[in-house]
Amino acid sequence: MSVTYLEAIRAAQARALAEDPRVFIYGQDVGAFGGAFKATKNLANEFPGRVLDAPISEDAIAGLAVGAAIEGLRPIIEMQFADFSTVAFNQIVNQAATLYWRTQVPCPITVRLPCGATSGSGPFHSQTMETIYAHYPGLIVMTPATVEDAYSMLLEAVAIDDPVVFCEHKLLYYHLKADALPTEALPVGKARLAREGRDMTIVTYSAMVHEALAAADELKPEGWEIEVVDLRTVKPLDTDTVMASVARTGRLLCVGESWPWGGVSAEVIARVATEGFDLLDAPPQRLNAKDTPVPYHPNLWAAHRPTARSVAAAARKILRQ
Amino acid sequence: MSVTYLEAIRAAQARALAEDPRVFIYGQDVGAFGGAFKATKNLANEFPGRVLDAPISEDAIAGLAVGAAIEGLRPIIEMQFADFSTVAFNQIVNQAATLYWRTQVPCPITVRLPCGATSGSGPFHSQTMETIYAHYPGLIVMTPATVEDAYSMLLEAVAIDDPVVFCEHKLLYYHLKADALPTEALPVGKARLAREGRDMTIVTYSAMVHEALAAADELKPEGWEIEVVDLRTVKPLDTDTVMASVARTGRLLCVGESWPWGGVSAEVIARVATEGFDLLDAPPQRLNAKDTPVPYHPNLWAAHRPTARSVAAAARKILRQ
Amino acid sequence: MVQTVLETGPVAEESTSRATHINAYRLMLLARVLDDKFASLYRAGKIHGGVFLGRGQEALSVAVGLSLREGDIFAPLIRDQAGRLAFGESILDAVRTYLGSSLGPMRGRDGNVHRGRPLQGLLPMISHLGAMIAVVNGTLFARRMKGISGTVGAACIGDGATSTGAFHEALNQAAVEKLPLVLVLADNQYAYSTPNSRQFACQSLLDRAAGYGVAGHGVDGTDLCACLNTVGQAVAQARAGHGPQLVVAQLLRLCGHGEHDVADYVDTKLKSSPVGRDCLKVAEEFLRQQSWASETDLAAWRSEAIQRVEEAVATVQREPAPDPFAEEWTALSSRQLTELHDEESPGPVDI
Amino acid sequence: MVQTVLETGPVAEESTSRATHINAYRLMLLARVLDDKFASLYRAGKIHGGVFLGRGQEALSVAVGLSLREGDIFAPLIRDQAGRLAFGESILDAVRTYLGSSLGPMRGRDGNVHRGRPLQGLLPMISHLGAMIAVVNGTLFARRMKGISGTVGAACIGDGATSTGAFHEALNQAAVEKLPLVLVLADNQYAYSTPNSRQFACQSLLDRAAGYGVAGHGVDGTDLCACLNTVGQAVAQARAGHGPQLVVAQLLRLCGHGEHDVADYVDTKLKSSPVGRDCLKVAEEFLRQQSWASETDLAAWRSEAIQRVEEAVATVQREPAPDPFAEEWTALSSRQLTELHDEESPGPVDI
Ligand SMILES: Cc1ncc(C[n+]2csc(CCOP(=O)(O)OP(=O)(O)O)c2C)c(N)n1
Ligand SMILES: Cc1ncc(C[n+]2csc(CCOP(=O)(O)OP(=O)(O)O)c2C)c(N)n1
Ligand SMILES: [Mg+2]
Ligand SMILES: [Mg+2]
Repeated sequence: MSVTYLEAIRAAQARALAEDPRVFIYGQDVGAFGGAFKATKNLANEFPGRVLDAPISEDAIAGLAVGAAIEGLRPIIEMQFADFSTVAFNQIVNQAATLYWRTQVPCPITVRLPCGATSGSGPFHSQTMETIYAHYPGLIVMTPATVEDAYSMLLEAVAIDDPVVFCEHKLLYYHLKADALPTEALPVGKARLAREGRDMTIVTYSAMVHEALAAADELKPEGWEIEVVDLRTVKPLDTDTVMASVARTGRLLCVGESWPWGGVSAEVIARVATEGFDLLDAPPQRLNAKDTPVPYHPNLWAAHRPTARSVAAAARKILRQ
Repeated sequence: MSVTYLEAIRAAQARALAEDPRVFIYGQDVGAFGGAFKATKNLANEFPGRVLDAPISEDAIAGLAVGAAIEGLRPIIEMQFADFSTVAFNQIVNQAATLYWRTQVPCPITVRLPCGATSGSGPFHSQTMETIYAHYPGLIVMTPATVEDAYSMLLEAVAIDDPVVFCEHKLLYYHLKADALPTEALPVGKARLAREGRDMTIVTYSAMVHEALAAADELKPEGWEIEVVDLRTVKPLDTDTVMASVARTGRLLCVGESWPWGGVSAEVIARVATEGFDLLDAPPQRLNAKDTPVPYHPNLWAAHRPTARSVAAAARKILRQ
Repeated sequence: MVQTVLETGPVAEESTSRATHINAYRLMLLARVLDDKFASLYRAGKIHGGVFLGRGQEALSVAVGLSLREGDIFAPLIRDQAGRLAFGESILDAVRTYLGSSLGPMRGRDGNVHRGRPLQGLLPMISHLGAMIAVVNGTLFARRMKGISGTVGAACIGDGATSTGAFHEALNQAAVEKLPLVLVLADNQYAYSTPNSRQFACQSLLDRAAGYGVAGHGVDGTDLCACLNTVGQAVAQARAGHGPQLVVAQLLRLCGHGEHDVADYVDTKLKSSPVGRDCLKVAEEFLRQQSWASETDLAAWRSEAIQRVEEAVATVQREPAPDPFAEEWTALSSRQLTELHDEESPGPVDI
Repeated sequence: MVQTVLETGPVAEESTSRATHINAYRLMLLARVLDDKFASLYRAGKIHGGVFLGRGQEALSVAVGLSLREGDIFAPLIRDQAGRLAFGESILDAVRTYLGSSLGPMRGRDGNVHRGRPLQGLLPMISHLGAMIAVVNGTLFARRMKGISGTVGAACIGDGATSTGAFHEALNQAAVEKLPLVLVLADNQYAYSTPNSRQFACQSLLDRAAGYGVAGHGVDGTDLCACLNTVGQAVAQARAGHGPQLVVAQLLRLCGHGEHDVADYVDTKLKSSPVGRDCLKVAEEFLRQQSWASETDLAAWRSEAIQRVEEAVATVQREPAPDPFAEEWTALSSRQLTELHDEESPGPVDI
């Protein structure tokens, strides 16, 4: 049996619904239809009355989730594409994210965001939004890169008493497979050593983990052993694991799929530069998507995002220093 | 004669209206009433039909501005508080910011955001949003710190063919005064050396420039000469000026009023660490607001944001290394 | 004694009765006195930030609070001092929030009208207009999912806020889900300085009800009797399972947008028209006409209200302000996931 | 020859005439043939991303395009191939955008239905539903400010998109400003898989008009005559200065949401009901009944349409794809304000 990233997300939701009567799912087309990506396939059937279609009202979807959370439920809301969460933005960053701090009443909602660029999707069906949400106090931002993490972190997202923005990467939905669902997981907020190496650390997350791993493969015949840190959650960000890795390798490249200004890669480099300056044997570098909207055409798209190739090229520059 | 930061903003708008028939102003209560902060006082009178009250519809306000820009006009839209731009977010980041890239038709709109914390304003009337907007391709983000810049940069914002998010700081509105309106200005995108010094560089912007300058005063009797760089625009960010200053001082502190995760200070440190690593004689540091919503009570508020005192304290730590 | 507790219960069937009226009037009076006190504290520089009053809107507001019962949900807006008191919010909660006392429900973190107790059904507004309605929907949705029936959720809103996307999405959502939402719209003719003519183009905001497929109720917001009746009926309809109810009241804000605002933009013709009547005076006159209250009663109620407010203020003024050093600087309930920053951070690592 | 240029002009007064009908029918047919071609290219794996068809909605859509004239504004949505052609968009613009040709109006940067030419009044939609309406408002607002009168702006929208806050804010804004906006609402009974019953609770979306204070027009969206008449009238009203017009058409999407979608959720009863009629067949039948077209005409028109589409596709398939190395990677028109990043950055500074 093998399970895809998307199936893991579905399975996590099924399990959450089965084990916790407080859980429900609300979002456009998530009911009988099973969601635009089929992440809720059959769930409406299996859990009658607990998987509901919403109007095209992202603001109200998020607002309703907060109200339900106040009443002790554990809503999972699906945005059809992460890009559309811009119209739910206010309820997420100002209503959900501030509730606990203002009132001591927790706000355990999970906002599922199908994120990230895929070929042919264009400027409005490709965005990653982890940078935006991570900036706000009161939110946890998860960016699972593996099937196992998609499963276990989504379960954790539902269990956490704070609002979680769960960034699923659409490029991984169908292609990424694991043998089975995991039975254990790293704690929330812990990064994962996706690959060990002594020459350089690549810190990354979500789909870019796979580009980084491929880059590491590419660099191996050249004699370089690259360590890859998968952040898993970008807020909180596991500075300790990053720092420990940089302490071993002395070199750092941060790779993010989001736009360059102020992204995860800026945050990681700022942390290492401020807290681990002396660990660095060479200037840290970062690699991001280009600072334009995400292009539609595959040629442009492939050049817009970091790829194994551009990651390897950036890594070589650092390694040569 | 003296002129306040707020009067400068009003004067810039008056001049833009007078000199360019394509300019108009649209926003809640900006008409006869002159705006919540009186930034458009008398303008509706002076320029009949060109300063219009809008319904409480931030999304439609921004959308209308884009349409008018397509038709060749130069709208200035006022959000009553920056915080409320969250409900115009989609039109700003997805409609305005992508128009030129998608269609080659420029989108010369100016979005005025009364930003920043003031005592007693609380979580929803205090936010700075430069980090959020600067992350998106296609936007210019201005953060004037002086009366002169408030004036000249707003005029430039209107003149620029791209959408400009103009972050005015409410704390400076009434208190900050200059002798006269400026007759010349630095080019857009150029940072300003607000104070020269040899021992350390503080990079900052908006209201925090004044905290940094006060901190520099405080450190002077201790024998330290602190250089203060006022970024003026945070996107584009004038890396050259920052780098040149760090080259002189070897030490860097970045101060921002926004939340710590991924703010301007992370971006600045990431740039210096990646491009100017060897310039640094000590680890760079940053200082931001705390990672919670902005508190209402003055006691909490004063502790939440960086102040001259906390800037000086952070600077001392770096100077001692 | 003026009731400010939850037991007040529904009033539809007895809305013209003496006891209900007197109770409602005294709550309105208390709200007015409390508001006036905030205004004078503001003028004295004792309040940080703005002060927002409900003057002229107490009849409508009190009717909402009194029509709800324990276990119901209430999302008041900036002019709902009367409704809050009627719903059971204590004077102390109000004063503590305005003065930033660390003992208040918002502990100095949020202020003025941004207060509530979510677990008691009193939702603390965020400033973004329209944003609370969907939250009320969510509480009602949750109640239904938990098998609890009979809950009503009331959300208050102004004319200006009807122009927000949030208002529209949430009212439509409530209609689709047939939730027991009572949306109480105080059409006070202005949104800050903006008159209705620049806010909407329909004849009356009541014309919106049909477009959502919800019941609509119009009412003279200056008339306590009418408000008690109409809001009471709307609440009863919602409670009986007839879906969302939209109540549109006509009235005038008899104060500035906030106490900083002299409101000279308000049309003088409106002030002297029926919507410009002071609902408190109208209610008082009605009590007189019905001989339900003597001048002595009225005077006594007023002094009692003043006394309660003064006591509360005096108490709160002795209470501790929040202490930034004792403050837990985290926005997360999951403490272990809080990140350290800046001065708290461990600083450069030595190896 | 089928007209796909802007000179087509307004049709209200002659909407039942032979020439108008034939022109409209041939545009519908062309749109259908073009859509079918996109569908087959999609199945052949020749198109990146999704394909969205207007099947079943051509009558309404063409009526919009034909009712507008040069200088008007048009913001089509995903099912408006017919309206686009009628408004004057070339087949090449459509094909180039779907195939990502660098010669298309979007130069491969954006794709499929996300295309337009703003300076010719054809606004390129962003995906966020409802977001284009306010942009149309802005263009109309600008025209008025510039002293240009007589412009109409049409925005198309689906039933599902009426639930967005953006829809509400923009329609209200147009009403307050009394803009010549024609909002054409294709109620095709579903938003993706979501039926109307989960989208709104009013009887008909036409019930919304009164709430905004705008004129409302209902129409059978499967009937070309009715669409030409009603949309033509609405446009004429807007042009005459009577403010925003809301047209609500009843019809059914005769395809999946996109070509990836088999749409087995569509109620079979609806398919066999009057809203399920294929407007193209209805229009064809009408032409036959009126003896305005012979079988030979119909066949000839179809082959001409096919030929034009095939030619365009063949042309575009030979065109260059965008070249990432030649691409100017900046989102700013102010080139000098573009920032360099990553690999383009100068790298560590040596001093
Ligand atoms: C989304 C949003 N935009 C702007 C504001 C600023 N604002 C606060 S109250 C107000 C006027 C509200 O008018 P109305 O809804 O009629 O209520 P009233 O004050 O008349 O009771 C405005 C514009 C806000 N709070 N939220
Ligand atoms: C704000 C927003 N949310 C979600 C989507 C995803 N989406 C695209 S089309 C669609 C359904 C639209 O339905 P409707 O408006 O009825 O138009 P139709 O497809 O039926 O023509 C959805 C949900 C979107 N584009 N924008
Ligand atoms: Mg009002
Ligand atoms: Mg539809």
